[in-house]
Amino acid sequence: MIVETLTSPVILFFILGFFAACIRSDLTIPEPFAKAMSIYLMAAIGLKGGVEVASTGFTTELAAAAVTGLALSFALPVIAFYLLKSFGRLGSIDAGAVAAHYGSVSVVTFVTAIELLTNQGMKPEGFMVGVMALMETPAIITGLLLARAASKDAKQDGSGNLAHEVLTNGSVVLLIGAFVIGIIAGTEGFAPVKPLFEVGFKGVLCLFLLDMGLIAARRLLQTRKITINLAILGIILPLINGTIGTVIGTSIGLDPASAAILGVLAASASYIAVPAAMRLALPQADPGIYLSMSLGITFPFNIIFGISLCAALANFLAPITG
Amino acid sequence: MIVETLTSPVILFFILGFFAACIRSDLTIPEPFAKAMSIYLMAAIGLKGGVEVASTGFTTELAAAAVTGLALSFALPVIAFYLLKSFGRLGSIDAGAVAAHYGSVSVVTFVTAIELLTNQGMKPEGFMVGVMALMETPAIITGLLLARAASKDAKQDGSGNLAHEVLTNGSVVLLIGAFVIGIIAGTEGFAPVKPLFEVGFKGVLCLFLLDMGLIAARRLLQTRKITINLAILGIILPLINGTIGTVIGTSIGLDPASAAILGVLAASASYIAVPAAMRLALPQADPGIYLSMSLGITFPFNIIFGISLCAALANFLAPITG
Amino acid sequence: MIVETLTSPVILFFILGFFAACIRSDLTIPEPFAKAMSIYLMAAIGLKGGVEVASTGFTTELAAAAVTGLALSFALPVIAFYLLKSFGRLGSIDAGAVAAHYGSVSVVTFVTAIELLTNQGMKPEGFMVGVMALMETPAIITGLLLARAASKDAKQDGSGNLAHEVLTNGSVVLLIGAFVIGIIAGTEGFAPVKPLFEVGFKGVLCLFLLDMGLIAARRLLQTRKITINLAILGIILPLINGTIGTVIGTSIGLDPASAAILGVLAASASYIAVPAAMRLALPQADPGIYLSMSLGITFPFNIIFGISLCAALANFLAPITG
Amino acid sequence: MVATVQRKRIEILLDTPLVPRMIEIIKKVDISGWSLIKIASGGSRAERWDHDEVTGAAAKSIILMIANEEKTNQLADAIAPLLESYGLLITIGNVEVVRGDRF
Amino acid sequence: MVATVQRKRIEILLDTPLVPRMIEIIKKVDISGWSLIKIASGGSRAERWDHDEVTGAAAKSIILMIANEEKTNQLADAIAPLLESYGLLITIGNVEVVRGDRF
Amino acid sequence: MVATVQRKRIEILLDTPLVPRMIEIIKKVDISGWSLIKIASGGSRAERWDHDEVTGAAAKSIILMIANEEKTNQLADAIAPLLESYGLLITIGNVEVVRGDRF
Ligand SMILES: Nc1ncnc2c1ncn2[C@@H]1O[C@H](COP(=O)(O)O)[C@@H](O)[C@H]1O
Ligand SMILES: Nc1ncnc2c1ncn2[C@@H]1O[C@H](COP(=O)(O)O)[C@@H](O)[C@H]1O
Ligand SMILES: Nc1ncnc2c1ncn2[C@@H]1O[C@H](COP(=O)(O)O)[C@@H](O)[C@H]1O
Ligand code: NA
Ligand code: NA
Ligand code: NA
Repeated sequence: MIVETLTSPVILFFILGFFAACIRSDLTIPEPFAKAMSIYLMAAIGLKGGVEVASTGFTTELAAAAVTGLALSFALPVIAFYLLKSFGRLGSIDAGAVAAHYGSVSVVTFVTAIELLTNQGMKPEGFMVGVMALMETPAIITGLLLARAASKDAKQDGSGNLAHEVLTNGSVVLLIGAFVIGIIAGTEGFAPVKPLFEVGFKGVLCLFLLDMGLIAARRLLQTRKITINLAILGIILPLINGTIGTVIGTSIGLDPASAAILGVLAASASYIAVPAAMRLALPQADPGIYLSMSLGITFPFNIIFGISLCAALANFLAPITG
Repeated sequence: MIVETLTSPVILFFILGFFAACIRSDLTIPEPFAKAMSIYLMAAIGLKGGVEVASTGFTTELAAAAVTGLALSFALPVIAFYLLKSFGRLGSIDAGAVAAHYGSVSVVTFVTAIELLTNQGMKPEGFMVGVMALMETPAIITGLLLARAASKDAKQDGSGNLAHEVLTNGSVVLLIGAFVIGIIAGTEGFAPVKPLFEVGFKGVLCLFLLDMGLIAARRLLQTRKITINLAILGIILPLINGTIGTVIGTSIGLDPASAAILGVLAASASYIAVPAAMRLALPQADPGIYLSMSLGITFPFNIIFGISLCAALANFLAPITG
Repeated sequence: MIVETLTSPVILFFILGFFAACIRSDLTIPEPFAKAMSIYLMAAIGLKGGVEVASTGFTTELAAAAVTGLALSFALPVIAFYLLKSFGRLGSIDAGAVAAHYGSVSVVTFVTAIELLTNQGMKPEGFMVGVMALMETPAIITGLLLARAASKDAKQDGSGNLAHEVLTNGSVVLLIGAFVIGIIAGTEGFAPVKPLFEVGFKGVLCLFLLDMGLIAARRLLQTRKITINLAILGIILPLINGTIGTVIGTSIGLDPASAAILGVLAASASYIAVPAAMRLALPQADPGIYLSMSLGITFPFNIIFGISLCAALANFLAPITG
Repeated sequence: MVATVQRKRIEILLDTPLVPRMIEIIKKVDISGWSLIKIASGGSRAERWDHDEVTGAAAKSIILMIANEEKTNQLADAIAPLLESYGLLITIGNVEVVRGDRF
Repeated sequence: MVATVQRKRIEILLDTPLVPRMIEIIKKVDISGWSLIKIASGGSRAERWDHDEVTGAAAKSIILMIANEEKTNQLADAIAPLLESYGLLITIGNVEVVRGDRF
Repeated sequence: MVATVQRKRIEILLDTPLVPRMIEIIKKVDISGWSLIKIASGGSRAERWDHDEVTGAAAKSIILMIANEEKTNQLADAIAPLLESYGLLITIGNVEVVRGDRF
């Protein structure tokens, strides 16, 4: 599957962006255009997920996946935190901030995974969009608690504000909002607006991943804050989390595609909702570290290898449990 | 029809935006993206209107609607002006500025109305786009004359400039330009470029209304300049103007859909061309008042209730006159 | 063909933009939106060209066209340089800078030419995209050498940097990258992302040319640096270069459509890659001159007349050589 | 060391729709040039606004100019009548300018 | 000639996500207004960043304020505890302000 | 009251394509950091330009730096040879800086 991955235009555009940044090309995607694409992609997957749920109805699988997703987002930062402190040699504040990123999820990794899996005949359930939205924020709480338990410098100021800021984060609101609109509108109501969200989707994903390639490589090239050990953790953490996610997903009875997606969600690290929250809640934590690990290492690793590995694991586990 | 309105994705996205701003989410649509969508929508409706006129030809109905539209735009600010001064307790300058907004039109309200009506089998004439373009500017002249007649502070400086600035306003030029291009190109010439303007239209309208919801609610929340009486006028003025527009539209022989659209145009208040003109021509007028009334109150009211009311009235009147 | 050209929506939008700027309308296309459209257009033509080459394979014609394109880009600035110095009365530095623009190519002129020719049943080869990418940069070298040979002020500082900056120029990397992705993905791999790049193409081109019309006319109106002689050269140079390109294209055995496109490439003047390079390599050269000639005169001339003339010439030559 | 001269750095904060009018005035005073910076958002005691609006009417910009003292005074006098109605905010600071003979 | 008064021009360079917190502090000090300018990119000895990122967490802005000396001092005191952890950069300059009674 | 120190506020207005070259020079002088602000449009007596162009060649930016006097002088000397050909506009003002030991 990795070969198929590497010849998909979606991935090739990511590689093009990464390559362009490495040869220090001045290619840039204007920031408002990138934001626009990200809004489009979130609206599209939210709507599509909601429309699917409207036609399949609420199932026990949906409930199980939702609860599992929440639990994973709360729990995964704990493992990450201890590895980041011990093997990564980070202080408690930085470790807590990075851990929160790894408990949360990356929307683009999710979308790319849906694309790659669907192309190979593995179609995940529509409700996984909702699971993703649920997984975005709990990790922030765990990350903060870990940092605060271990360090007196991580002051409590503004916790009330933070809860509000996290729950009303633009991407969370847009994803859940579009998901609910999809449920209300249903297949029929969705039909008139469908063309834009169907026709453009994969092409926009290409251009968006072109930008992500540029951003990921520039992060890596411009930072001086990533040690070898942190770089290794940027690969080990998605492997651990991806395995946990896929195994638990399979064990709660999800089909292989959805189990793989749960693995991808666990493996992915946030680069939108969590960094902004950490800048507010743990201003002493160094953004150079968490952005470089999340965007510069884990994101490319997941796009090129992680997704395929979760899919392979899910397919391997399916006959065992099924 | 209001129930159908409220389950259309277009309207649901508006509500989502409004809701997101109310819970003080940080969701924002990048400004250049919003401008791009507005340019796209205006080019699309201009082109489609022109292509339709190219195939139906110039009719007496078209001429009647154009003349009526112009007359309405000139006349409606007068009613508004006196209500704003008496019931709204505004000074002459502010009243003149607000009145100009209510005589002019809102492009997005127009587009949304076309969408909602067409979905319910009421298809307005293509030439109504041209009528809308004609209605954008006359109200500015009336509003200014009213303010100047009543106040010595509303100086005459730069009237020559103003005429130029109003007639060459970007949205007026784009709308009329695309309309003319549609007429020249005709159905056949339009065919190759049609896909973009057809496929994307309703989806773009969704995302644009998401932004309008955010803007409308933020206006309302951030201003302290709207009194209860002004808020009431923000609802009464579209009711009065919408009724006048629909009744006159029916009486000049327009089909119910087009009559309803004329009503919607009369009911709607400008938030692009007129505010910019007022900032120049009546700099003493407070933008906080006219933007909050037009964007914060009248726009949402029209989107959710006004359009349906005009349609209901046009359908009620049709058998009487027809 | 010029009549057909003038009633195509693509060209009509260009004229609308030009007209809007002439009446000093405040219509503007937000810059990030224009950049986004330019990225979209380059990705689309790169991909399509690559996919075509993937299905036709590498041919001798392709090799001949590539070599010819490179040679033209190296050679054409020489003619331009002497005309600019003698007839145009420019100093060596300005003449070298302008000459580089005329040796290089304009992506939008190329795309518009493909559109107009294809509409008239003349379909150029897919590999012409690659030829265009190759022609972007050699002219920069010639232009610099000419300026430096003739003037001691044109210092050598940063030549090493310059080679890097020119070869990694964003538009060059994107065009060649998308072209290579098209070759790797092939027709089948391209299929899923095709909708966005097909459906939107001509409509986006309309909106982009609207912006180009605005920019071209504003350049002309705002500059005071263009003499009558320079304006004449802005029309004579594309005539000379276009004739050379079309004749050579025909003589190396290209089909009439591809020969016409080679002519258009020769006739067109760069306004992205070269201006940026000149600002760095010849900072003393006046950007007011080269941008006004390239964007304000040659670009509109080519869009409205040059493309048609190259096509007519190629069709006239075809039976002679064929 | 490079020679510098003292000049005035003038900032005018104003509504974007008013910029063309202000440029006309600046040209009349014959100031050598101007540069425009967009304000992304802002607020006063009463209100808060964001640039992110479809209507440009609420957008604000800063016009930045370097000029000598004489021109600065002329400009301030030329703008004075508009101050109240246009709601302008004008600040004038001292700066050292390299290559200052141009201003 | 128009009358001017002396005021302080305060610039606070900070991470965009922290802007709302800073505005709250500014409002407490009761400064009359503020304007926000986006920074497109920047760098220090260690790192370089661009605004062009999907994640807004790395974006930076300048909050620009005009205030009298008293308010300026109050603001500086109110911000002092955040200086280190927020990584703020604050500069205060003197400017002449036309219509300065508002500040 | 918080302690402040006096530093220089340097603004270099230049063509955006030249920014990377200028950053290299700034790094050589070892100034602690820089921030870039985009200019939306501008004009001189001869011409007027807008940032809204597909070609970035006409775009302009301001590089903003805070530095101590010594570094400022070094920078001015390092840039001097480019002044004419690059068409730079450099202004240097005095500001009080909180947390000024970094510069
Ligand atoms: N006195 C000035 N104050 C502020 N900006 C200026 C000034 N003079 C020139 N500029 C800016 O520098 C650009 C180029 O000016 P010039 O080099 O004179 O053609 C102008 O378009 C303005 O953006
Ligand atoms: N003291 C100030 N410092 C900086 N900007 C200000 C100040 N006061 C007002 N502004 C800006 O000017 C705009 C309008 O202010 P006002 O005219 O007081 O409503 C505000 O939204 C701010 O962007
Ligand atoms: N001396 C300086 N002058 C202007 N901006 C600076 C300076 N130092 C730092 N910055 C800005 O502040 C950001 C963060 O700097 P630092 O906190 O040193 O990592 C940089 O990326 C610059 O945008
Ligand atoms: Na995760
Ligand atoms: Na109206
Ligand atoms: Na050429």
